Amino acid sequence: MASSMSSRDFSLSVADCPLIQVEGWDGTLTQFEKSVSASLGTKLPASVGETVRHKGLLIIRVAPRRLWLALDEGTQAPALAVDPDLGCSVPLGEGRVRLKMTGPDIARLLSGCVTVDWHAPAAAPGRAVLTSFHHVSVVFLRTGETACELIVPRSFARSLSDWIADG
Amino acid sequence: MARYSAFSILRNALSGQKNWQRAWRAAEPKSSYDVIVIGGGGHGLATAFYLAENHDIRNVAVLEKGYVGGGNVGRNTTVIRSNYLLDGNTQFYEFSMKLWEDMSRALNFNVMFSQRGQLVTAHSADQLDGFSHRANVMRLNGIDADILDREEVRRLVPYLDFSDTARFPIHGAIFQGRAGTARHDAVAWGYARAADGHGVDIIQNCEVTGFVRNGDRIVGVETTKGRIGAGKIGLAVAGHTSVLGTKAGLELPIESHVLQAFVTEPLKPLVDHVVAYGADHFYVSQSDKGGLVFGGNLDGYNSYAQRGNLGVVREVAEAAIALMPCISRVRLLRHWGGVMDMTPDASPIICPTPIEGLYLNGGWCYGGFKATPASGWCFAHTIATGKPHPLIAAYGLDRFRTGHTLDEAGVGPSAWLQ
Amino acid sequence: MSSNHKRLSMGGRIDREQPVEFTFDGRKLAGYRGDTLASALLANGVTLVGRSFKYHRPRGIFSAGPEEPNALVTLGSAGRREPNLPATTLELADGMVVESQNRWPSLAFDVQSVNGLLAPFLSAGFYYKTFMGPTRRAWMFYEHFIRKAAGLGRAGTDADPDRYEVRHAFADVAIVGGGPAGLSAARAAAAAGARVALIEQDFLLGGQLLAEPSDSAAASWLKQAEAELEGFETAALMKRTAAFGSYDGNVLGLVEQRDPTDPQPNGETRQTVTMLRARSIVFATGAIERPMVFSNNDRPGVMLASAARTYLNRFAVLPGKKIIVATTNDGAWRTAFDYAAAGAEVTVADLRPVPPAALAAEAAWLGVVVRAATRIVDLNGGHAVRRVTLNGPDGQSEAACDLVCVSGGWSPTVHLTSHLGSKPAYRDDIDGFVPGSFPAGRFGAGAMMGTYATGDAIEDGHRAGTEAASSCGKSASVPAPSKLDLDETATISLREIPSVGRGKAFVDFQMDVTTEDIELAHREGYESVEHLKRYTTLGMGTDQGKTSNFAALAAMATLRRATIPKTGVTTFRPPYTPVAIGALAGRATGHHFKPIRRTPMHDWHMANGAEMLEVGLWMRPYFYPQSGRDVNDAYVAEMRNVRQAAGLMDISTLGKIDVQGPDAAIFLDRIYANGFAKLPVGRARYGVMLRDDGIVFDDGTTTRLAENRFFMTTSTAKAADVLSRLEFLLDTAWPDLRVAVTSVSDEWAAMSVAGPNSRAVLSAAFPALDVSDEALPHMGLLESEWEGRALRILRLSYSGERAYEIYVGATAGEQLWSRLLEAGRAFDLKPYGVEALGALRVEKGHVAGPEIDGRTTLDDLGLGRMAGKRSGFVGDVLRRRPALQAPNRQRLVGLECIEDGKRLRGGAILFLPDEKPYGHGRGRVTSVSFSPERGHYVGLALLAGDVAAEGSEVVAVYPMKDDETVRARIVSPVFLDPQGERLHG
Amino acid sequence: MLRIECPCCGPRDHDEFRYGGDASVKRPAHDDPDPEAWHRYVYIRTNPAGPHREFWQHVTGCRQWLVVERDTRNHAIAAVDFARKLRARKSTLRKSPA
Ligand SMILES: Cc1cc2nc3c(=O)[nH]c(=O)nc-3n(C[C@H](O)[C@H](O)[C@H](O)COP(=O)(O)OP(=O)(O)OC[C@H]3O[C@@H](n4cnc5c(N)ncnc54)[C@H](O)[C@@H]3O)c2cc1C
Ligand SMILES: NC(=O)c1ccc[n+]([C@@H]2O[C@H](COP(=O)([O-])OP(=O)(O)OC[C@H]3O[C@@H](n4cnc5c(N)ncnc54)[C@H](O)[C@@H]3O)[C@@H](O)[C@H]2O)c1
Ligand SMILES: Cc1cc2nc3c(=O)[nH]c(=O)nc-3n(C[C@H](O)[C@H](O)[C@H](O)COP(=O)(O)O)c2cc1C
Ligand SMILES: [Zn+2]
Repeated sequence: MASSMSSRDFSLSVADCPLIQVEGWDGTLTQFEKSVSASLGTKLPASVGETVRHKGLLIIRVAPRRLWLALDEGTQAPALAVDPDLGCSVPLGEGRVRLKMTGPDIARLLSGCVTVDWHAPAAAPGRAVLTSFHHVSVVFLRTGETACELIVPRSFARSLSDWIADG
Repeated sequence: MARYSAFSILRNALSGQKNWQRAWRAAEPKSSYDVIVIGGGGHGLATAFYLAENHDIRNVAVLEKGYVGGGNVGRNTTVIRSNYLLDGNTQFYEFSMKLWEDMSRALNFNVMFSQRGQLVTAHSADQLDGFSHRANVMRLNGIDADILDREEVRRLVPYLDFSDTARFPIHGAIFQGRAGTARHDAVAWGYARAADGHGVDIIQNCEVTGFVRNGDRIVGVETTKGRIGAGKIGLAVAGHTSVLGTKAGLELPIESHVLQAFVTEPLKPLVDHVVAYGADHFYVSQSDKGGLVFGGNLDGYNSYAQRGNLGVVREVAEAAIALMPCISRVRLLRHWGGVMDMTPDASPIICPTPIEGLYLNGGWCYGGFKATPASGWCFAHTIATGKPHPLIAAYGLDRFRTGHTLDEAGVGPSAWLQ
Repeated sequence: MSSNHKRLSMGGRIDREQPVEFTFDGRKLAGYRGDTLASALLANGVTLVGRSFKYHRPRGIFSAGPEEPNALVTLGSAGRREPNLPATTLELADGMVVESQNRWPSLAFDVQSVNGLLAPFLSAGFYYKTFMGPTRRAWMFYEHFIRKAAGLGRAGTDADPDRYEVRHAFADVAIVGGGPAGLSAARAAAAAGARVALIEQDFLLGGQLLAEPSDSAAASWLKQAEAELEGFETAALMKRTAAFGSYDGNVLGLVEQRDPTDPQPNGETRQTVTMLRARSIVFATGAIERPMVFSNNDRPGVMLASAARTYLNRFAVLPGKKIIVATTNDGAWRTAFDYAAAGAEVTVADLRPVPPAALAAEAAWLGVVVRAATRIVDLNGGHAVRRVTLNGPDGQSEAACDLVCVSGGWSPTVHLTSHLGSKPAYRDDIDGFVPGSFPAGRFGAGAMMGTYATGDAIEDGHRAGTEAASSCGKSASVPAPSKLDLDETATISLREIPSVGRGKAFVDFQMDVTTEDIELAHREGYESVEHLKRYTTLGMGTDQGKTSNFAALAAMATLRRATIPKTGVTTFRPPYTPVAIGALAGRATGHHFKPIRRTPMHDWHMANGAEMLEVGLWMRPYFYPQSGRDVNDAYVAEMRNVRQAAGLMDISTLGKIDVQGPDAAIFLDRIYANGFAKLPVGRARYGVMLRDDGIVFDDGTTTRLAENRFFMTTSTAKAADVLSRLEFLLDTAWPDLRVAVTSVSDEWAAMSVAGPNSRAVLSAAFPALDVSDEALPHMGLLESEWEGRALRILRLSYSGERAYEIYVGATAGEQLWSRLLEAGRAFDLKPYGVEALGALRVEKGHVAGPEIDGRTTLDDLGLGRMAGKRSGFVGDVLRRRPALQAPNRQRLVGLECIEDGKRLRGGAILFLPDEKPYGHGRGRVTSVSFSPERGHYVGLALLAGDVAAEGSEVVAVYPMKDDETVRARIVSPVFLDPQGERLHG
Repeated sequence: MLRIECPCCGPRDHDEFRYGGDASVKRPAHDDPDPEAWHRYVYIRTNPAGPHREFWQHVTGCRQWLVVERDTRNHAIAAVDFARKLRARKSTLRKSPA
């Protein structure tokens, strides 16, 4: 899926969302995170909502023991061998879609979609906010001063992008 | 007690309304009563009335912590229907319907029981099958019921959304012509006045704060107006059942949740029936004053606060517009909440309790207004005879232990979590 | 009548450069930008604006704000028709079409005003005492007329063409009210470094300052304050925005009207509801003036003193030249002075024995006649006032007048601060109620706290703003606000005892509640304020008694010989001012009411004309028209094709859950009634989950992908509930189990290929894969890749035919779907919809939604053997409860219609052939289908175990189809291939 | 709206959460055969008018099940924590002697 709409200096584009989820078991989390960060070759976001960018890879902590590894278009999936005694991984990229939005009026537009405080530190560029959009779970990514993305379930993507487009 | 009638109104009009008496005496507690009913809501007052009327037990007091009718009876959306599916519910609610049909005259108080008919929309063939099942059971129990197709619904309520932008198109509806509404306050006042006429003491601003025991028997109550002795005690405090139940040492399968209700500005007649949306949580009727009275779903968390939150207000408004786009510009005038005694199978509990002398009437969830007369009738019988009235045989406390639950919706315990 | 003949030639806050035209009851009238409808009507000399609720008495304009009880009008027409709008809050816009309401045939001549003559009979609550006979249903007859008479405006029945928004907003400090107190609070908070939202319902900031002359010190203070605020880009000034409700978590509900005067491109949002989450809130909502109670005090031409002053100074309208100011306090004197200065002939009737000397002096200087210890007892006038009867030390006297300004004191606007349940507290010194208590993060300032004098209000606002800011950590030092002293003398008001002559004296104007009604309520024992309200409908109108409630409860207090605080107030509820339901719904209307969930193959279904069906939020193919002209034709044809050749079904809506971890098998063993620990890798198993109470919760198949990894499917409807339940058990009950559960419902496109030709279809579609029965036996799994996406083929059957469930990465779903159809063409592969799917499973005796209805157990569904001797799984203990084991419990059976030309129907009630069909019967038909196999209708039913012997007969009764009865034979629920050869053949 | 401070996501409207009811009732061990224990767990509630420990799942956020202590009379929230953490703490308590 890759379509887009553009209007009064606002643009919305819809793209696929290659994505892997890794999760560590309670109790052995530190070893798990060590091994993950070793095999990714970067540190991991410390708390939920933090993200780390690394070689076309966006690492988002979506829960205390859960990380999402989102790949930019074209980047190869990292070779991850998760030790089953420490945790597990599951690909989620087929089922997610990225809605990318930019425009000076974006904060106002978003206020009709998600309960995110555009000006709060928790939503500052580089941050992720897990929230809901018209009853649907989404991940809000603040990508710039006047830009953001929403990672949404594929089955809802059209309904939600229609909502944004009507906004 | 002077009778109310067109004539009494004429007579008083000529004497400048100066000769009306109190609807009920401002009674202060005696030292003891044969029966004390706790809770001056619809059920408590009806119970007191039928104790006197049907069982000639007149040394009775109704203790109300606030003002009579200030609880759920005075804040509910007043839908009265008898379209229940399950054996045990069906007969009880139909008996209640029959009592409603005669209530104004029985009480000599116009409760404005308006049998304007209730319909619930169906939005798929399967849903309509489910409704047909219900309607079949009703007919087979001698209760009026009809199934309407899309066109029949359109003829009855053309202002619903029959456009092709409807998210959940209307396939048909189930309709009960005898269903309707009544004036909530009048029900409380009517029973209070009629009970008072039989000598029942109605004591307001009298909160029960504890129970007086003699061995394992309860022989009285502590109240904000002092200790009052009682031969038997009937508990009919709806949303506060657990609070008093716990004080009495009962362990109950009840959670208190808040349900909101809404009313719009007064309008000329627009909605002539009770209309419920089968695809989501919204139902509406128009009060005789002209306000659209509507409701939706529980707020969804335990609450003893008689108020809800903005999230549900919005959800209900969304559902309202989905069903009736024409009320978009009609303005919400007021919204409030009531504290509901929710049971795990959404059916009530009326029965003697393990504690001698204490009888329980509660667990009415959001459906107890329609039950008011039958509940009072059967509870009075149960208190008077010590044995459950046949119509409430299914409403015992032990049903959860035995598995004889009556789950109309089939959502199971903690239904309100879904 | 010359238009605007009551308009002064100069002054006011109207823009004389911008005339505005509108119509009232068809009359063309003109005003200016900056007018409200009310000020424009007054300027045009229109005094009669509405009719009251019960007696249809003529009413005029009483206030200058949302507290207006009388001047309610209807705006617009068709889908834009909007009833019950207070003229005092309508910002005048060009082309407004305004109608008066609750009158027939016309405003000036209203037939129902005869109700006035009937008044003696229509006392409070009269309807409770009559209309009870002669027949049982008599009320239905009377109600018809009562409903017609009641109600105010008429609503339209067309859909609303306009657009609404709901927005989410955040602020450090929200300030409700843009009067002097609010303005200085906002300034203080912003200066302290807080992000501020200032919320004002009016289209101008200033509050009561707008009632001051437009060239006064107050006006320049206001100008400066506004300029200062606009200087902070961290301060949002939200005009035309009412805070309608105050909710938990410091959330305010706001509704903003768009500026009606600036021409909007179509499709612009008419109203926006904002949910504002503030860290702290300052309430600076001011105070509302009270009327006085005397005979005929409701006539057009009687007006609140502060409102009269607002019309004079803000709108440059002089509604009267000969005016009486009746007051209990100092404030109203300023109205007298300004009117005198504007050239009106003014008399002040002050209830107090000795009005303050300073005021008396100024009055003398301005030629204002002062009558101390004097009150109005009666008023003469029809559509406009003519005369009042005054009663003072020197007895009764009459005074001609064309405007009567009243002030019975002030009531602080404590609505919002009461919404969370804190009862307001009575303050003797101001004879009014102020907020009871403030939870953390909430503050009050100005008149709403009883701080009336402007100078004090400004300082109070400054204090509150500073505190509010520091309570959320913003405490930069703030310079003091510039002062403003309007030399208002303190407002000591004397409680007015209603004085009633012969005509009715109104307390609640809109609901037509009079002093007599209050006496009657008291006499009949409805003496609690809540009973008083409900019995008389006091305060239940569109204005919610903003002006009237205090006078009413004061009157009741007197009757009860109780103090005001003991008598108490009724409960304040949201909304503060009425809110359009459409605004609360925002954009979630039409197809946006709920989000639409589409499968990866959705576009194909649409392109191929499938009839679609809403299933929860999902859209699913119901049937394909190419199979038959209607659903009944189509599903049978689609069934036949599955049984004879092969069918393709989109099953992507199934819930799918990835279950992983060292303890995954143990976990599944606990949550399923049947065991999974021993399930070999590469094999699937049908599983059933129970609720804790032992009732069946959901079913589906779970496949073991690896030692530690399972792939679970759930029903479409229960997907979300099942996942939350699993997470609940892992987080709260068994945190020691190392298991991760993740929804992968969106990850996979899922389709089922069913029918004798299904294997052939697969080998054609996947030439590279070995789909032989050896490689892929029944309940087997084949994992591979297709077009670079993961591929899972499960050999499962729901239809009873040899069948395969194919799962592929969602992005390749539509592509694979087409590929299969193409490869299947040679084998008559055709798509089928949910109706056929349902029919196929009925024929095979598989239970689904209608049987798993939240009341049935494993045994009821004939699945008891699945659990066998197992224990320790969810629901195991309570499913053993006696009632759930009773022999006469309804169990699953099959039914076969044995009457030619008749059919079974879902929802039919079952009786024994010899018994009278009455009551609840022995069971019911749950699902039916025409069976091409059997050539007649078959069905599944739940039937009492003690009469469910196979071979015996029952009668299916269906009153809804004119009492249709159908004889049926009880058979095994498996109508098709009991040995399951087709699965393998 | 109730604003619930999720320990890992921060303060959110309560409609981002799924309510899970009374958290003070103790779920019997999965293999506990005692019907009375299960009856109490599934049905019996103290339903206090006052402080109430209850489960909420941050279902549109981190999906963690939380235990919230809230006053049912005024919705004032005194404490929020992960159900797992409390559970863990409890089980250690149970292990410790005495
Ligand atoms: C918003 C809402 C909508 C509803 N809609 C409908 C509907 O459409 N149809 C329907 O059938 N039902 C409806 N219901 C349910 C119905 O209102 C209730 O089930 C029913 O009123 C409960 O019985 P009651 O009238 O006796 O309760 P209440 O009127 O609540 O009576 C209980 C009384 O006990 C008093 N009390 C409590 N504790 C004490 C104490 N310690 N001492 C003394 N007195 C005490 C209370 O003050 C109260 O007055 C609705 C309820 C609500 C809240
Ligand atoms: N003369 C008297 O006796 C007397 C008595 C009371 C008040 N006053 C005057 O009142 C003023 C007090 O200043 P203040 O700022 O406290 O009150 P104010 O009346 O000047 O300002 C209150 C503002 O709040 C707004 N408001 C109220 N509820 C609102 C809501 N829910 N949403 C949005 N806006 C809302 C009103 O529109 C108004 O603009 C002084 O000017 C004083 O002279 C005089
Ligand atoms: C059927 C019904 C109709 C109502 N109509 C109105 C109305 O027209 N105007 C109004 O202000 N309130 C109306 N109310 C709401 C009451 O004013 C009040 O809010 C409700 O009974 C709850 O009481 P409380 O708000 O004092 O807690 C109505 C309530 C009910 C149950
Ligand atoms: Zn969270």
